[in-house]
Amino acid sequence: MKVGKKVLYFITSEDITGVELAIEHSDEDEVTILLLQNAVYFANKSNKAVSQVLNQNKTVAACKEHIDTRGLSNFISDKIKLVASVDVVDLIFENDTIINM
Amino acid sequence: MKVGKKVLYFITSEDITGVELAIEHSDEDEVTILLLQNAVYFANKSNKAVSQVLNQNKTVAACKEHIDTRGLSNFISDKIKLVASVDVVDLIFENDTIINM
Amino acid sequence: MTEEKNIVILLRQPPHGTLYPVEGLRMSVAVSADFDPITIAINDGVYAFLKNVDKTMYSMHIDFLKDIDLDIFIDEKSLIERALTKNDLIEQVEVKEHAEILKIIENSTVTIPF
Amino acid sequence: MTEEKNIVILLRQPPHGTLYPVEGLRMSVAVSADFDPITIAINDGVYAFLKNVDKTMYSMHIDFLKDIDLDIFIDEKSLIERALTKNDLIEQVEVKEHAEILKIIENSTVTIPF
Amino acid sequence: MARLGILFFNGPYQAQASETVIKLAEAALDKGHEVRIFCYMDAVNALLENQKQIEGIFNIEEGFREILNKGATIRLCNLCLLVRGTMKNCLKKECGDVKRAGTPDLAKIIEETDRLVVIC
Amino acid sequence: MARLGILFFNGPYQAQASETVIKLAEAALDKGHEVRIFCYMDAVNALLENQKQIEGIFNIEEGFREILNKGATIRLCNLCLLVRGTMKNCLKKECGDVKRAGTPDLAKIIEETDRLVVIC
Repeated sequence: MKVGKKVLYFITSEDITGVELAIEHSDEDEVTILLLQNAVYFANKSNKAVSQVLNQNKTVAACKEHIDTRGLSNFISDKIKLVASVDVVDLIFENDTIINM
Repeated sequence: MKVGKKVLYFITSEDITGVELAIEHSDEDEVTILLLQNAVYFANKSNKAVSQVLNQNKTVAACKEHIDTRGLSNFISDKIKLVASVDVVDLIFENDTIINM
Repeated sequence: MTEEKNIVILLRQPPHGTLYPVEGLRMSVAVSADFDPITIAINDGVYAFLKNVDKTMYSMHIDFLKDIDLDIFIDEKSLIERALTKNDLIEQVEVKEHAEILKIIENSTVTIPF
Repeated sequence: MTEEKNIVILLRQPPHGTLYPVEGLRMSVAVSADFDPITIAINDGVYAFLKNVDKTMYSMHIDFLKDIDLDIFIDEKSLIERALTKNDLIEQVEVKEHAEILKIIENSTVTIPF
Repeated sequence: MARLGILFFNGPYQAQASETVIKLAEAALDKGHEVRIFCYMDAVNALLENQKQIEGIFNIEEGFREILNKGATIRLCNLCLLVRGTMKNCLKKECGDVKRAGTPDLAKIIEETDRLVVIC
Repeated sequence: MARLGILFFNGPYQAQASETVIKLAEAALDKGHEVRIFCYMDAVNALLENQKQIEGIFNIEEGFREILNKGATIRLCNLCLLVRGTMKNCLKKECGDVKRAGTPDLAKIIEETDRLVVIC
C-alpha cells in the first residue's frame, strides 16, 4: 500500500454514505471530499457527518455554482472550500484516486 | 371534517416520510398503509417506523408480488397483511382518500 | 361532477438537481383551473423557497399561485431540521407548524407528491 | 498501458425497483476482461444476494464472476442494520467486516457506484 | 364499475414505476373499472415505439399496448415530450386512446375519476 | 494534458447529471485535456436528436453537440438504447465522435484514461 496518496471522494448523489466512508478513511491518506449537485446540501451546517469530517484532518469542498444556484452560501460552514466548476477538473487530476459516490 | 373516513397511504417511493406521516395520522380515521415497489423494504422487521405503526390501531399492508420478488417474506412481521397485485385495486376503491407518497 | 376534492401538491425534493419541484409547482398551477390546490413543502422541498435560490424555472408559478390567492405552506419541522428560519424564505410562503401540515394532508382527497 | 488499476464496483441500491444492481453486476462482468474488479454490496445493495430474491436478471452475472474467481463482498454492517445474517445469503458471496470493506475501497483506483 | 386515475413520473426500465402502472391498470381493467393514465416528466418515454424485446426484461411498450387494447386512456405531457426530443416516436392512435395533452388534462383526470394514485 | 473518463446513468432533464457531465467535459476540454464519456442506462437518451429549446431550460442536446465539437468522445450503451426504443434517434457521426458501444468499451475507457469520474 502506498502511504500518503491523495484521495478524492467525488460525491454527486443524495446518499450520505460517501461522506460516512470518508470519515473512516485512513489518516495516512490525504482525503478531500468534493460535493456536487444535490450532495451540496450535505454542506448545510446542521449536517452531522460533514461537521465531523471538518473536525478531522480532511478537506471538504463543494462546487461553487451548485451552492450558489441553491442559495446555500449563508448556510454552510466557513471551513468548506468552494471550488469553481471549471476548477473541479484540476482537483480530479491532482488526486491519485477517485472514490465516486 | 368527516369522522371515521378510511384513508390509504399509498407508498411507492423509498422515502420513509409517508410512514412517518401515517404514524401521526388522527385516530379518528381508519388508516391503512400500503407498501409497494421498493417501499416494501420498510416492512423489514428492523424498521422502527413500521413497527411503531403496527403497535397503533392501523393496518400495514404490502404488495405480495413485490415482497416475493425481493425474497423478503421471511424478514417481515406477521402483522403485515400481504395483498395480491390484483387486489390492490380493491383496496384503492375501499378507501375514501388516497395519500400518495 | 363529484363532490369537491381537496388537492394537496406535496413538494419534498430539493429545487435543483431534479425537475420535481419545478414540475410540482407547474402542476399546482395547472390544477388551479378546476380546484384550489394547496401546495406544501416538506423535507428538502423547503429549500425551493429560500430567498437566494435560483428560481428562474419556477418563480412564475409561485407568482401565479399567489395572484389567485392559493396557499404555499412550509413545514416548520423540516425548516428546523435544516437549521433554517422563516426569515430565510421568500414572503409568498407561509410557515405552518408540523401538526397543521399533517391536518391539511389528512383532510386532502388526493395528495400528489413531487 | 498505465499502472495496474484496482476497480471496485459498489452496489448500494436494492435489486428490484431499479435496474442499478443488475447493471452494476453487468459492468463487473464487462470490466473483468481487462481488470480484476471487486464487487462490493453495501446498504440496500446487500438485498441483491438474499437466497430467495428473484435473480432472473442477474444470476448469470454472479455465476460468471464466480467462474473466473472474482470476489463479491458483502458489508457486514449493512447486513446487521437490516437484521440479516450470512445464512440468509447465497453461497457465492463473502461477508466482510466493515473495516475490511473500507480498506478495499480505500485501496481502489476507481470506485464505480450503482 | 369505478374510475381509476394513475399518474407517474419515471421512464421505462431504470425504475419499476411503468411496470407497476401497467399491472395496476390491467388489474383494474380486468375488474371492469375505467382507467385513465397521465404520463408526466420522463414517464412520457414509457410509450415510445420500438422498445426491443429482451429476454428476462418486462417489455414496457407491449404492456402499454395491452392496456390500451383493453380500453385504458393515456395522456402524455406535451412539453415533456418536446424537451426530450421524443415527440415523434410515441405509440400512435391506432394502438388505442393515447395522445399528447397538457397539464390541465391531469386536472380533468382528477375531476373525472374516483381515485387518483401516483406511482413514484 | 491528461485524459478524463466520465460515466453517467441518468437521462436528460429529470436529473442534473447530464448537465454536470457537459459542464465538466467542457471545462476539461478547454484546459486541453482529452475527454471520453460513456452513457449507460437512461443516460443514452441524453444524446437524442430534436430536444426542443425551451426558455430557461438548459438544452442537453446542444450541450453535447458543443463538447463533441470540441473533441469529446462519446459512447452509448447499445443494449440500453435497444431496450428503450431510442436506437435510431441519437446524434449521428456528423456531430463528432459519438457511437454505439458495448460495456467492454467502458473497460477500455477506464484503461485508457487517467481518471474516471461517475456523475450520479
